[in-house]
Amino acid sequence: MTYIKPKFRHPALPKNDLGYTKTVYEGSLSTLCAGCGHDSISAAIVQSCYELALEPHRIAKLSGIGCSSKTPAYFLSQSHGFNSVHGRMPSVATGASLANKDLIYFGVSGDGDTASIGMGQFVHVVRRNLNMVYIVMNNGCYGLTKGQDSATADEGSKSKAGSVNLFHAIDLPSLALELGATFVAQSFSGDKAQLIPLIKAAINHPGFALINVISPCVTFNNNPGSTKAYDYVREHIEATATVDFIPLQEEISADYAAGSSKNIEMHDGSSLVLNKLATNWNPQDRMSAMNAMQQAKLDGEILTGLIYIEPETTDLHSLIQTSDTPLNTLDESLLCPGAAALEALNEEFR
Amino acid sequence: MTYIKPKFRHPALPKNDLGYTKTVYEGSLSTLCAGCGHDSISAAIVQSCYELALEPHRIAKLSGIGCSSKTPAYFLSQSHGFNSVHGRMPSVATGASLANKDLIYFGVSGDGDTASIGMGQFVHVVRRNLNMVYIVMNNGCYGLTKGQDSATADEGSKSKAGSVNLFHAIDLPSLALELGATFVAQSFSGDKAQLIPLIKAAINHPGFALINVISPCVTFNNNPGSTKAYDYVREHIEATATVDFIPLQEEISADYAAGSSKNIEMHDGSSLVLNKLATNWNPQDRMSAMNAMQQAKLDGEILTGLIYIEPETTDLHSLIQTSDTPLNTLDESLLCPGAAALEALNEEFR
Amino acid sequence: MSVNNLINNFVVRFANVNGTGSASANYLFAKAVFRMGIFATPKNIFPSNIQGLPTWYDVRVSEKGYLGRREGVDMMVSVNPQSMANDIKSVKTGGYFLYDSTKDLPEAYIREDINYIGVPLMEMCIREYSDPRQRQLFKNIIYIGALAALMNIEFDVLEQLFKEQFAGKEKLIAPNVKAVQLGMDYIKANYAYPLPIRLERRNLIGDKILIDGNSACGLGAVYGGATVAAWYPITPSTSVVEAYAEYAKKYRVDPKTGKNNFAIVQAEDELAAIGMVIGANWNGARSFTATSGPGVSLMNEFLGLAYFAEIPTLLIDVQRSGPSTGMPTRTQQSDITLAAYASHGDTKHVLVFPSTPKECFDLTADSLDLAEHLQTPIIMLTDLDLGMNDHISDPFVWDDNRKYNRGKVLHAEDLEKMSRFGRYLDVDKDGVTYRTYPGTHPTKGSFFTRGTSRDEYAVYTEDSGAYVQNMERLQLKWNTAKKLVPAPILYQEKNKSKIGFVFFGTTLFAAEESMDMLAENNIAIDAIRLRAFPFNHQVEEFISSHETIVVIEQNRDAQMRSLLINELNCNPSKIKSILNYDGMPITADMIVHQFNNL
Amino acid sequence: MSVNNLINNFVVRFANVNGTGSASANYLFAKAVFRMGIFATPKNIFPSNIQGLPTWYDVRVSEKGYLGRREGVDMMVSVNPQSMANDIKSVKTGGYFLYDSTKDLPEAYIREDINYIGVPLMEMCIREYSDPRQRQLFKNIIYIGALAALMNIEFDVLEQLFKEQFAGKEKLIAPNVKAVQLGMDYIKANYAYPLPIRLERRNLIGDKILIDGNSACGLGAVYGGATVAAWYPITPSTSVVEAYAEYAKKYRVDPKTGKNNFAIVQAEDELAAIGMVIGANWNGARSFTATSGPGVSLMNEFLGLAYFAEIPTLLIDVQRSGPSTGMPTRTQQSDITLAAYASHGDTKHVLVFPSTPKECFDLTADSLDLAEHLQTPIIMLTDLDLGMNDHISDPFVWDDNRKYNRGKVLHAEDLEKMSRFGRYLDVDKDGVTYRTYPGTHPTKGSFFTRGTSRDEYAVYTEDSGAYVQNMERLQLKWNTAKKLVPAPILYQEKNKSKIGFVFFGTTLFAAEESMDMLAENNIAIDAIRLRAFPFNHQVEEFISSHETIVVIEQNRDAQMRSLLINELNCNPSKIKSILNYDGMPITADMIVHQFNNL
Ligand SMILES: Cc1ncc(C[n+]2csc(CCOP(=O)(O)OP(=O)(O)O)c2C)c(N)n1
Ligand SMILES: Cc1ncc(C[n+]2csc(CCOP(=O)(O)OP(=O)(O)O)c2C)c(N)n1
Ligand code: SF4
Ligand code: SF4
Ligand SMILES: [Mg+2]
Ligand SMILES: [Mg+2]
Repeated sequence: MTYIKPKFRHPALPKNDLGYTKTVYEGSLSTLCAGCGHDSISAAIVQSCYELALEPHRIAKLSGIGCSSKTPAYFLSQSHGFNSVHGRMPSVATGASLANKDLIYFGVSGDGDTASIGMGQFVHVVRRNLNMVYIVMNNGCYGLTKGQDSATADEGSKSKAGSVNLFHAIDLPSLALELGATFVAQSFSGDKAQLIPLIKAAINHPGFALINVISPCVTFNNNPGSTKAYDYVREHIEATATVDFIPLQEEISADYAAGSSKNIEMHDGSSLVLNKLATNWNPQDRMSAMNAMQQAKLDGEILTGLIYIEPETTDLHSLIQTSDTPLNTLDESLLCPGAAALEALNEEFR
Repeated sequence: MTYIKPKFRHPALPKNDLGYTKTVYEGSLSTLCAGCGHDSISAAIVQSCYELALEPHRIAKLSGIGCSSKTPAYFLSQSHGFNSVHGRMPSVATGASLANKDLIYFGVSGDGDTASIGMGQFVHVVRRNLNMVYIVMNNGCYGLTKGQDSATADEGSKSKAGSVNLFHAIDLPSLALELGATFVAQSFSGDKAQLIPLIKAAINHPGFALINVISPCVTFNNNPGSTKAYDYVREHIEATATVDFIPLQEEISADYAAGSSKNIEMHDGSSLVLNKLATNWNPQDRMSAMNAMQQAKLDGEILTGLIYIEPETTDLHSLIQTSDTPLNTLDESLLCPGAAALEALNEEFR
Repeated sequence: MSVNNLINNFVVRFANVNGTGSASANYLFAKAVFRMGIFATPKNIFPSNIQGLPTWYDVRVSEKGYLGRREGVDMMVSVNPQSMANDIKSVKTGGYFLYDSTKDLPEAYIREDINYIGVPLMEMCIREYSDPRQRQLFKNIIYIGALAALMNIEFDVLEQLFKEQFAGKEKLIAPNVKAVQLGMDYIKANYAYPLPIRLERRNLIGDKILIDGNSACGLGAVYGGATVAAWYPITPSTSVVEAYAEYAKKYRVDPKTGKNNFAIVQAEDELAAIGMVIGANWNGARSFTATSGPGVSLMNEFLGLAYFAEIPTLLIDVQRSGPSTGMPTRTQQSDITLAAYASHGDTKHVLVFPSTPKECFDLTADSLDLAEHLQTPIIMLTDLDLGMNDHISDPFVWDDNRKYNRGKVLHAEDLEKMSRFGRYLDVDKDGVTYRTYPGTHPTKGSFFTRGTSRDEYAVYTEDSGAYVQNMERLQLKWNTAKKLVPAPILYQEKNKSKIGFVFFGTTLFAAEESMDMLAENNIAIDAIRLRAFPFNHQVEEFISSHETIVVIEQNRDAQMRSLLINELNCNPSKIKSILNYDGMPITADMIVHQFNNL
Repeated sequence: MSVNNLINNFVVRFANVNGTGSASANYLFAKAVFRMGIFATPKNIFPSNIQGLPTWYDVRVSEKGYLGRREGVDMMVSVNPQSMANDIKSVKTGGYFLYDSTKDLPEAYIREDINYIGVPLMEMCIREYSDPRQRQLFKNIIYIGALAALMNIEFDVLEQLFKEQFAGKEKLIAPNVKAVQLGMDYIKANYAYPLPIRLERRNLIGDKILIDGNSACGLGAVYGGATVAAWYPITPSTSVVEAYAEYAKKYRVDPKTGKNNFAIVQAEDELAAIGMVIGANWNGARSFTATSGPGVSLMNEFLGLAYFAEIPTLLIDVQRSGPSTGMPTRTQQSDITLAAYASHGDTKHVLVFPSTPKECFDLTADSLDLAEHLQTPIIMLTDLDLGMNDHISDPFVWDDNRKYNRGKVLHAEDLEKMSRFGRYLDVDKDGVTYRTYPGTHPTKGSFFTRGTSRDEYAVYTEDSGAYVQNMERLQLKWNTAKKLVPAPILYQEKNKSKIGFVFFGTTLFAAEESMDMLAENNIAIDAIRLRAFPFNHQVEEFISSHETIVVIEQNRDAQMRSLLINELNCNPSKIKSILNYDGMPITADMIVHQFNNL
């Protein structure tokens, strides 16, 4: 359990344009493991909404099932939340959006939730260009069910149980690009400096906005090959054969300049290389975006930043031309054709 | 109902290396509409297996649900077939393959079956590089449920019911490339000269082989904008409001040289442009393959041919190192550890 | 056969090949009978493919108003060589066999006990039309013409039907009329006409309408205020959403902006469809989906979520013959057990059973109210027979004063007055708690919806007590539902019999007829038609007040009987079953026959 | 409390925070009791997260051999400040409360009627260990040491357990032993010991083993010859396939080639998992999957296919508390209705209910036979309590002469002799027909498997008669199944009572104990433990030969009771229910209490 909010607030906390302090945007205490990347992302969501001075009750937050999918309880407690079923958040979000186009929709998912059981719905919500922010808290594993490999796990990486992942990793941003997504970004949970602006941009994007956030699972993403993790305590835990002891960890943060690469050391001593898109990157060219993603993969790097955006985009509501008034506010007077029309219809069936 | 085999056979029909005539590779009478592209693909499968002189009983044919998924009944009647449930053929094929690595697996699916309800399983069967031939009989619509748009329908195209498709078309070969597929091909149902060699190559590929075959639905893929279709009879049918009259149609065939483009006129008078890869195309470069697909899309063309192949590839069985003997042939002697081992195990739990 | 019995009292069967345009021609016949003021019940028996396989179309004509299927063909119109051998067998002794005499009938097809009427349909078409497609199309209209002469269909009625059908395309009227005349002329020139079995104009229909159940459901959803429809195509439910779309486009487009006061999404599969419905309802829009058995199976997990998280959901299941893909173009009532208890854990769902198009309309609209009132899934079980066949039905009515019952929803004003909002607090002690829509109030009323156990304030908990309390409240809500669901219809309450029939859905037609047949043999039967699950007190009383109960249903496993026994704790030994599950609608003869063998 | 009652007869509860390594320490306690020849029943009560929430671990010690959960804590080991206030409340009067006295207990936590034992765990750890992770880890071992002194756990037993646990990592032994000694020494120095509630070595265990049900299922699948496992992770079933993997790696790797005589695939979801299982079984490999409620819901459509297309399938459902995500780390028996009738249309599935690890082992292997014999899905319903908790069980046995029953499969030689093979021809008139594996014979034996209606030769048909014949044959197969499924276990057949208990699965432990308790009050009860659905003639006879039947189950809706009434047509009025569904295993006290209130 980590505390993403301190227990005591100073009365003179800064306020945003709405007059709200950041506290208003926070949620309940997180029950995730100490140091879990997901908590950092929650904090970034809180910060983004606070800075944008969004009315919290005009936001709806939806998720599937998993450690990541629990996070909507840990931010924006003044927003309605919906922790649905595993892998099916996109459909629930689609229905919710259809009912009321005027709210802001945050979808939170995990890599298991999105790339395995949820793959079908993910592909189709991209295709429909639903106006929502879709955040994948991507840790390459199934945290909540104790560390199995997910479909985004790197080929050749080892799970806590020691088995080597044999399969090609699914690259969600590249996939989204191929599917015609209109906003594709990637970031790292510990890089608030990058993540917060991306979340804000995603909120402002009038269509589907994917942010794939690499978010280390401190508990299960241990690489047993790494020396650092292979200590006394580790052996102890292994011998008892219960994944029951989880040493306290610190959040990993990453601060580095645009246009540069950074080697991030993980809790287990393994590392990954982040490569931040340069400030002159043109995110409006899908083909170069796709090529850059492929190239980074070949170079063993993870490209971060706003990879692609189509700023003028037609979202689902515009495509199917729903009324400007949210559907959930219409009443009998607009919805029911009435008795006279019905009698005319009866006549057609005589 | 079309007859893909003539009723009478000459006794001196040519035989293949196994001594079988082509008849041996045929199936029952097709119950598809006259002129349906799917029947042409069935015929190409028959021809390929005959020419390769495959033992028909060493082939297993699996499918989902749809007009396309019915076709396994119309070819290879000496092979076991499995018409499973809608969109889930890949998992059934995976299980079947795990049980017996020594058969050849043909999976047949439709665009609805694969790109809508089956998207999740499609992505994951590609990822596992299951050794199978996966043929999508792609007609851009749901034939069997009377012509709704599928997810591969072109943006802006009209369904029989007259509604315009609003969404980005899913491009299955490009998607497969992105997912790391090791054999990706595209063809047209009426182009036997191209299709048969592709099917043969797919059979010989030791991993997952996708062939996306554009296969016109003569009944529901009518473009009401086209003048040819807009005749007297059409009006008659529209007025009666039942999709019940289906004029007899001829199969559309397409014969054109490698490296050239061809405009194919469809039954309704609309057309599509096929572009056959040149003979010097290097199909072993994934990045150029992806770029070529993107480019063709921009040019409004459909690239046909063997787009990509990774000839030396590691299929699922090799990845998970199953025994060389098919699992379904192993008996107690190899599978059961026996009483002594069990008693030793009991001891571990005391 | 008495002469009386031959007028307005017979079954015509058309044996065709699908994809040849026959269904609309055959419908013309049924509609003409209806227009002549006589009851007509068409049943389209079609294969699960698109073109080239045998298809049949029955029209039962009944002066007495029986709307069920009846076996035994009085007039067979046979234009399909594939099925002809069997088609000939199904004609009743003394019946008629109309066929295309362009080619001679094989010897083997000759029966001594029936009458043959040859019309050289193909020959006439080839002579009269040059376009091969017209030749095929008008063949069907010519045999309707032949029937017009043989059976006294009023020519004006047919002509009028063409006029209506081709309004705006007037040039199509004449050729159709001509085809009818060709058929009539041929009969008049070659046969004695009219036949003893024939039509005579009556005035039995009144203001009734002829419509299929799926259209009625779609229209009911428009009237009932559904704004979001999400679906995935599947026979036989597809036309529910198609009808919704048609009527929504007609009545729900804002004339000023041209924008839609509705949203329809063809989902990628049934899991997504129901997910969207749940999302929309959660967010305060009335929403529904329609599917058939395979779709319901796929929706199981989400149905459990909607039950437990208490989200209004309307699912219309147009049942077909299972299990698995089964016979996708045949009817059955066999999803009852699945629907009643769908999903893992202790779940129960409210079911609604319409019997007629009018009930499809009414109960769809009512179920939208009920779902919001009870905050739970309502599964409406109709079937292929009701959904896809045209039925004579009472006309639809709507009370313009009717207000939608949106259930217990708190708005900003309400929240303003409250101290603490508890999403699952049973304030009214009926098991139904108050909800809020997202976006209602800046600081009050937000809550977290989840499929996990939670306390009265929607906070996650693994506390056993809180869990049990919640499950008990859901049970209390179930009892509340009993008072709110559509009440059953009771028959013959006065002269109480010891035997009680129980039926529901499309069994209505055959069951009513069978009761008349039994009454003719002086067997009086009481009956109840179920319209919902859970069963209300009337059902309970009916069961307990009869010595023998006979549950009539269209499935193998007597699924409704099980529900009755389970939920009402009644003694199975007194509850008998009459079952038909061959994919064809049950008939009165079947019921009487099985009853006599009970 | 009599003195006798205090020896080897108590409940210890450990209250910890998860992720602190407590479960393995607490297990050590249970295993030590077991090694001292005394019955111990551990229950791990863990939250649905990974780290930082309250978790409890109960160990019931029972000289009499009662293996059910018992409420009322005699010794609370409380090291979690989050839950301490409540933990104190759950101690029985006269019981003990062991806590970390590094900090003083707040006043409010003091009860007069219980005994407090403070051990400065944290302080000792800080003193003895420098690495903060070791400090946390050894805190747990120290309290085990304290218990060793307080309750007379034999030091040698603990030492031996460490030796076994750290075999190959010997350097870890000494620090663990030291931690135990620290705890013992502290008690010896500060408290009177041993306590009146304590252990005394016995010889009650014999050759029994201590193992969890999921491991037993995994091992049973290896012994039963399953070669293909496809699964998707979900609590509490994950360890079934993990165990299968472990044992398969141990026993099934070809020593020559290093290749695997098994295949395990982590599927993308449960639909894919069961699809793979069906594909593998269709192709002649024994295959299974394991999941929990949400997975079973998702598998509905495929289960219907397997039923109708008649494909052997083994599904192990380790039940947890539903509906929906419910309480994922709590137990229940609430997927019975769903499993019995999963999927749309008329479907019924064979269910198997193990009660002990030995039965998990046996019935998994047997079900692989049964599935192939019957060519239908077998759903094994175990639960979180059985699957994830360690249980004392009879040892596993295997007869080396046992041959797998592969069912009715025709091989090339058989086909050679036949004229025409009919996949669905009921040759033996038992409803079970012959199949062939793909690839068997060049020209004979191929057939087309489908979820649609087909004739006896597996050819597609929409013929009503063929459909009905097939459905009736499936019903005949169902009757055949009754003779083949695991028979129930009967209790106390001689002195027949008027009252019969019916129970199954993990209710066994509490039910047996409750019968003893009732017997002490001179209430004799007959009983039957169900092990399968459909019910065989013994179940039928048992029900009919008792005036009152009491079905004891762990769900809200009395799901097994419904199955009994439905399938046996017995009168509901004589069938009572005893239910517990709060997520915790049912206890004997609950049963007796509810029985007295019936
Ligand atoms: C239908 C279903 N299957 C399986 C599960 C079990 N389950 C819960 S979370 C989870 C995986 C979560 O992985 P991911 O989405 O990556 O989230 P993380 O915990 O890693 O953040 C699984 C398999 C479930 N809840 N529902
Ligand atoms: C679970 C489920 N949902 C819906 C259907 C209805 N259905 C049958 S075929 C089909 C679509 C077929 O489209 P496609 O795969 O493109 O095949 P085509 O007929 O176009 O060849 C649908 C939706 C079904 N059989 N099962
Ligand atoms: S298990 Fe991993 S993903 Fe889950 S909360 Fe812990 S660190 Fe985060
Ligand atoms: S409906 Fe279309 S896809 Fe189906 S058989 Fe006819 S032409 Fe082919
Ligand atoms: Mg994850
Ligand atoms: Mg298609």
